[in-house]
Amino acid sequence: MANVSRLSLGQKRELLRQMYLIRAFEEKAEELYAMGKVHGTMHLSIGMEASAVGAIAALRPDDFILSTHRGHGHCIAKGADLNQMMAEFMGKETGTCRGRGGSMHIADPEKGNLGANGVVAGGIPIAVGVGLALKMQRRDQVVMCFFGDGAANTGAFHESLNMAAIWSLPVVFVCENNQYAMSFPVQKAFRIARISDRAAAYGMPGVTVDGNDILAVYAAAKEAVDRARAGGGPTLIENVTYRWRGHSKSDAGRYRTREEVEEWKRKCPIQRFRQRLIEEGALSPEEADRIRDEAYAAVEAAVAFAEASPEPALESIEEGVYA
Amino acid sequence: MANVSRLSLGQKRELLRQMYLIRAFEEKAEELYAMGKVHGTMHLSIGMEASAVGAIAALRPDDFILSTHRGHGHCIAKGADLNQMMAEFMGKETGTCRGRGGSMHIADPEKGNLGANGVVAGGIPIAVGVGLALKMQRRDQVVMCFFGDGAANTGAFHESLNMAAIWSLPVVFVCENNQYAMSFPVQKAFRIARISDRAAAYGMPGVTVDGNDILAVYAAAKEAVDRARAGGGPTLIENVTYRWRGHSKSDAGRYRTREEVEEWKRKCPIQRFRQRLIEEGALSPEEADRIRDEAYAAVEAAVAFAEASPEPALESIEEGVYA
Amino acid sequence: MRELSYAEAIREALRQEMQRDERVFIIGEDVGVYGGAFGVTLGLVEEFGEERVIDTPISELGVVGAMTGAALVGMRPVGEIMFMDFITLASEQLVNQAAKIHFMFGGKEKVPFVLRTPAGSGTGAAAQHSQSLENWFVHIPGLKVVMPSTPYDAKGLLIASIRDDNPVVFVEHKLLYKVRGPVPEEPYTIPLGTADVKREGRDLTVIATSIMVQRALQAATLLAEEGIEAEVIDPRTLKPLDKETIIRSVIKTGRVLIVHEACKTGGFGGELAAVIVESEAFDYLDAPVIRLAGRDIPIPYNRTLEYHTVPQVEDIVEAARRLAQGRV
Amino acid sequence: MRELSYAEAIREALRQEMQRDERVFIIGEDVGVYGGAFGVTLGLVEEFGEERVIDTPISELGVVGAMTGAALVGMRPVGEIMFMDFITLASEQLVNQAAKIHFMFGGKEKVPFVLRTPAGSGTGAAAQHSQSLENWFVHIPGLKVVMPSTPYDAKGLLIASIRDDNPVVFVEHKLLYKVRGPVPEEPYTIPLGTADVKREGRDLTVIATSIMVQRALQAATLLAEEGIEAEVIDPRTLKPLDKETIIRSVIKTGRVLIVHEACKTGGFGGELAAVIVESEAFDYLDAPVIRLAGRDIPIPYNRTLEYHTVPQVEDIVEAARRLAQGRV
Ligand SMILES: Cc1ncc(C[n+]2csc(CCOP(=O)(O)OP(=O)(O)O)c2C)c(N)n1
Ligand SMILES: Cc1ncc(C[n+]2csc(CCOP(=O)(O)OP(=O)(O)O)c2C)c(N)n1
Ligand SMILES: [Mg+2]
Ligand SMILES: [Mg+2]
Repeated sequence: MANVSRLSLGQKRELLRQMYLIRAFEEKAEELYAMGKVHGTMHLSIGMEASAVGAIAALRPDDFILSTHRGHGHCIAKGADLNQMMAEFMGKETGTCRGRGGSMHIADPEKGNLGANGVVAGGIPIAVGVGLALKMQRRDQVVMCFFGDGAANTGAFHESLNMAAIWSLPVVFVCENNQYAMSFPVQKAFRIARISDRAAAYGMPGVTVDGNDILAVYAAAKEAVDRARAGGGPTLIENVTYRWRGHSKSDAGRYRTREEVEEWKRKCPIQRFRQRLIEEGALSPEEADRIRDEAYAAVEAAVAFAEASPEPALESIEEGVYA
Repeated sequence: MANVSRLSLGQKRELLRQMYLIRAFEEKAEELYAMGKVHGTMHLSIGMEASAVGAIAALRPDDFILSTHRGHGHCIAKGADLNQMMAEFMGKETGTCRGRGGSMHIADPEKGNLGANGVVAGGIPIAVGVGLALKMQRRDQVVMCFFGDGAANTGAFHESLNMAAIWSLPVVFVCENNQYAMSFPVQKAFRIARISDRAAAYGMPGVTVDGNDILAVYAAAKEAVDRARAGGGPTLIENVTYRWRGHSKSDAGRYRTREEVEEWKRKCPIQRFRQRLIEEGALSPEEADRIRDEAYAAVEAAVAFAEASPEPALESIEEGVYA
Repeated sequence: MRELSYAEAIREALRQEMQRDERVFIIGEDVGVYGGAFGVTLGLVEEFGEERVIDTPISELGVVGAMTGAALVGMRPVGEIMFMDFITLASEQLVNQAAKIHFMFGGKEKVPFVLRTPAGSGTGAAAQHSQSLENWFVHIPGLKVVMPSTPYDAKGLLIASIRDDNPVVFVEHKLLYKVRGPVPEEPYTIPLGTADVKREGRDLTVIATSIMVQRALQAATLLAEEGIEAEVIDPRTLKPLDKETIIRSVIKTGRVLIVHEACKTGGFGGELAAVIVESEAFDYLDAPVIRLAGRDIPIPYNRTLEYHTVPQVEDIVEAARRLAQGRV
Repeated sequence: MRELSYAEAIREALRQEMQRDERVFIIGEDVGVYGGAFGVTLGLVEEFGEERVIDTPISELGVVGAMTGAALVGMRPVGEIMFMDFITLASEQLVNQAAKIHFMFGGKEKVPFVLRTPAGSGTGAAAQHSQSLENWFVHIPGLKVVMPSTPYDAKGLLIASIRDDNPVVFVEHKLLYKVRGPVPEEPYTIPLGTADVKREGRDLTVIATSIMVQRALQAATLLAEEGIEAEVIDPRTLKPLDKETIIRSVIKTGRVLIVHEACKTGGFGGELAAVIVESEAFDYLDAPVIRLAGRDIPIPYNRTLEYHTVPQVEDIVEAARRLAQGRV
């Protein structure tokens, strides 16, 4: 935990700020959806904020990430402009992807976010390619690839981790084990207790972390990122966490109990970190509240920006298919 | 090795006979190819006979196998009619598949051989389905699935082993590690020393065996088959062996040394077993020679059968696309 | 007659076939207690148990392989791929294995299964959840491809598909799931390879698939008000294709409008156009054969762009009107 | 001019582009010291090293993903899928990711790569190593599809494909690899989207792709002896398609024979037929548009059956003769 202690007070506040921002963004997203202001589907990471923020905090701004369908958190933690992101969510021309991508495909290449992905595990093989290119180009950047527990049972996971391992690529694989792939619980999907144990099948280090403890997440990520940057190859990290909301907007929640959800809500990663900072004397409750309130305000401003933004012009519909 | 000692003398002779049959079949195949009597490509398992014969010896006749592009050995060991098999190899109407399949797709469903496969790892997901059905039907058969070291890096391997594990299916996965996937050596393809270590990623037992020691192969297979039949779920077996010939007929062998090949030839699984039986006093050299000669004669007879067989009628070309 | 939604009709077909034939089982991601992404299999796990309604890991290739293997030893699986876009992950097993085994094995084995999958846009799910890839599978010998447009057809075609001895790709449309229509209670089959004339007309033939049949019928009503009588033909199964019904109609009307949601280029509309112009109907054509299909772009997220990416009722009306010019 | 084989022409294009642009690299199974299943990349690893000619595990999906990722950060990969049949394993990454990223990202990123793959039958490799699936990719917006028929075209089209900023599926034919023809030594490009009139004629238009161009030219020579002058058009790139050249020819001849190796049903021939009959060429057609294509069966192993599964020179002659009846 040597790394963790090196985090400055400012950095810690920034982590808290980002978690609040994600929470605020997604609560708003849910509201907008309920109001019929966005269509399609969306996947909320409420309750999982420490995983995104802690892991990405270990990256440099010029590092890359590959994200998932549950990617709002990654996008924000990687530094997205909230206005553009909200505009994308609402399908506007001013969005990060000109309204073509939407929640499931938000990408923010300027910030090194090479995209959420509508396909489970779709980003994993791409991350390997990014890592391969970085190595070929002798750049010292790394790429961090997020995916869920469900993704760890796809062929894409297997082929990719093996390739990254044999070529010793600067890739950090972050499995966000939130206990379910849609309705399918990890207890049924795996015959092993820890997904990170699969790292051994590829000859790479693997570690399982309490994904609701942002400093633990950060520490594991930092170690993996440092190793990757130093040429030590890939790592598989498993952040154990939980999603509070349904899988998507069409989830009736028949596969789990309310008690289970409530139990995990008591492990809220934001509350936990906030409490810790306050107990450490690093932050007063009032300061924490201000950080939170600013986050919610920023999201409101983003909604205002997005709502004021134009729709894509119909004439532009066939643009951008070919480069 | 309790199992092994239970093999009767007759059974041991049968193992030797099958190995000779495979060797004879494939030497003939090579010759026919060189003479231009067959077209297409083919993949010879010369040097790997103990893996096919030893593993399949652990099965009952009503058990199933899924084989590979390098599948002549599996097919013979599972009890193929040599005439029909040779006829298939030569593309004749009397072939096991009416000349439609050829070397890479020989199947022999009557004998429980659900097919060689032109696609690397193509049979693995199918084996899971067979196992699933056997379990649903409450039958006590098992399915054994062969594949190469190269196949162990495909997504199909990963998805299949996991599914077999979580459902505890009666499947025995047999990885024939012959050191290369075409030109790609296992040292480059894997960052782990033993492919069987991957079993741990699925929570199933894994074991690595000297694949040129037929009794060791048999023992490991028997244990796995017994476990599968008893409801204990799948096993991953790795038979370490070597292919003497090129990958296929178009292999110039640029990726390995002649010395390496020669070294493995000295480890011939047939010679080794023959020697052992002779030393044990189970067989005289003359008896062994007779077994061998009968094998070569059976192959000659099969060629005669195949050559005398008709080609498929051109009018039948569109038959059999739909059931 | 009693009305059911398209999703209910499919569910009823599944239930009745599972009751009738214990070899039939369901397999796919979240098909159990979740009921599938669109709720089609809701309630079936409660009725038939986890052994016959099998939730799988996210392993599309593995699922289709498992179906193939199970079919080889006597079962009749009905699988679900949650979105047609993800069939791409399973296409090796579908195309190289399941479709070819019967032929490659010299007719000795068969692979009876149905792979259900929802296709199409209109739900705001954007580029990776909205594709219509049916023509990929029409192109593969050994596969059959079914695309129902009504609850009635959905039930009858699904039962026929389950009883068929070949691998069948059964393409549903997300926007049709809630569409209601009359559906008999007892099990019935619609033979694969029989098109349906959904509306008779003399001025032009509209050949439409899946949801475009519904839109074409609405368009036909509007066109009739202008005095244009469109005949609307639903092939129902793209493979095998009922060429006779199509050709007969074209000979009658002399004008053809083909409508599908899939991207125009390389789509099934080309096959239909070719079948017509290489047939005797060629001599009866009074006008170019027109394809109205999805634009050649990925489905955009933005609602307006998404709407205008695929044919809508007004597009069909306009295209039909132009085509019928000079005729009426 | 110097002659090269088709395989050599491809190799030369690869070598010259790798010399010119260090972002270009090769990736695939056994592309290094083995030289690929057909020896196309032989010698390149010796020249450019293992960092730029990368052997991979048997992980087709992984390979195309790796190409996509590398392209996103500035590289220009040229990948090889050993047989087109195995693109099925990689199609998720190709179709859902590489093809759509430029559009889904609002134009912010691009994915320049070339995926080379040998297609076609004739080598006795049977059902799982002989498919021609090009129309799958023609159907996917965001992809380009190139199919050279001569050494000259192969080199120029491959260089153009490598320099193109989009994912390109570059389909080679196994039986063409040894075919020789004139190829300039210096690098040159053939713009994607330009068809080539390989032979001029007045009596009918034969539109053929890949190896069928060679067969069509041989057929045309035979037909000329009977006084039938066939115009042979090679689209060279199926997407983008040079419709003008095709339509111009059809307007001239009034008769069209489409020839491809892929299975007829659902194949690219349907697209061609539709493009023609929905164009102004419709009015000039004197006869039905005829498709001569692969039978709708998996490629059989038996040599004679295999031969008769796809169009041969004599089939083209016969079809052309029948089509030209009444004309000459
Ligand atoms: C290849 C593929 N299969 C199925 C789906 C449908 N789907 C979307 S998310 C999801 C569950 C993913 O589970 P996990 O990887 O654990 O991520 P989580 O949703 O829990 O964050 C499924 C099945 C998909 N998008 N892609
Ligand atoms: C999916 C797929 N990719 C590539 C090939 C081409 N190919 C045929 S065999 C082979 C190597 C297989 O290696 P391994 O699994 O170790 O089996 P072995 O040939 O050594 O018996 C390759 C790459 C194929 N048939 N299928
Ligand atoms: Mg999950
Ligand atoms: Mg091998």
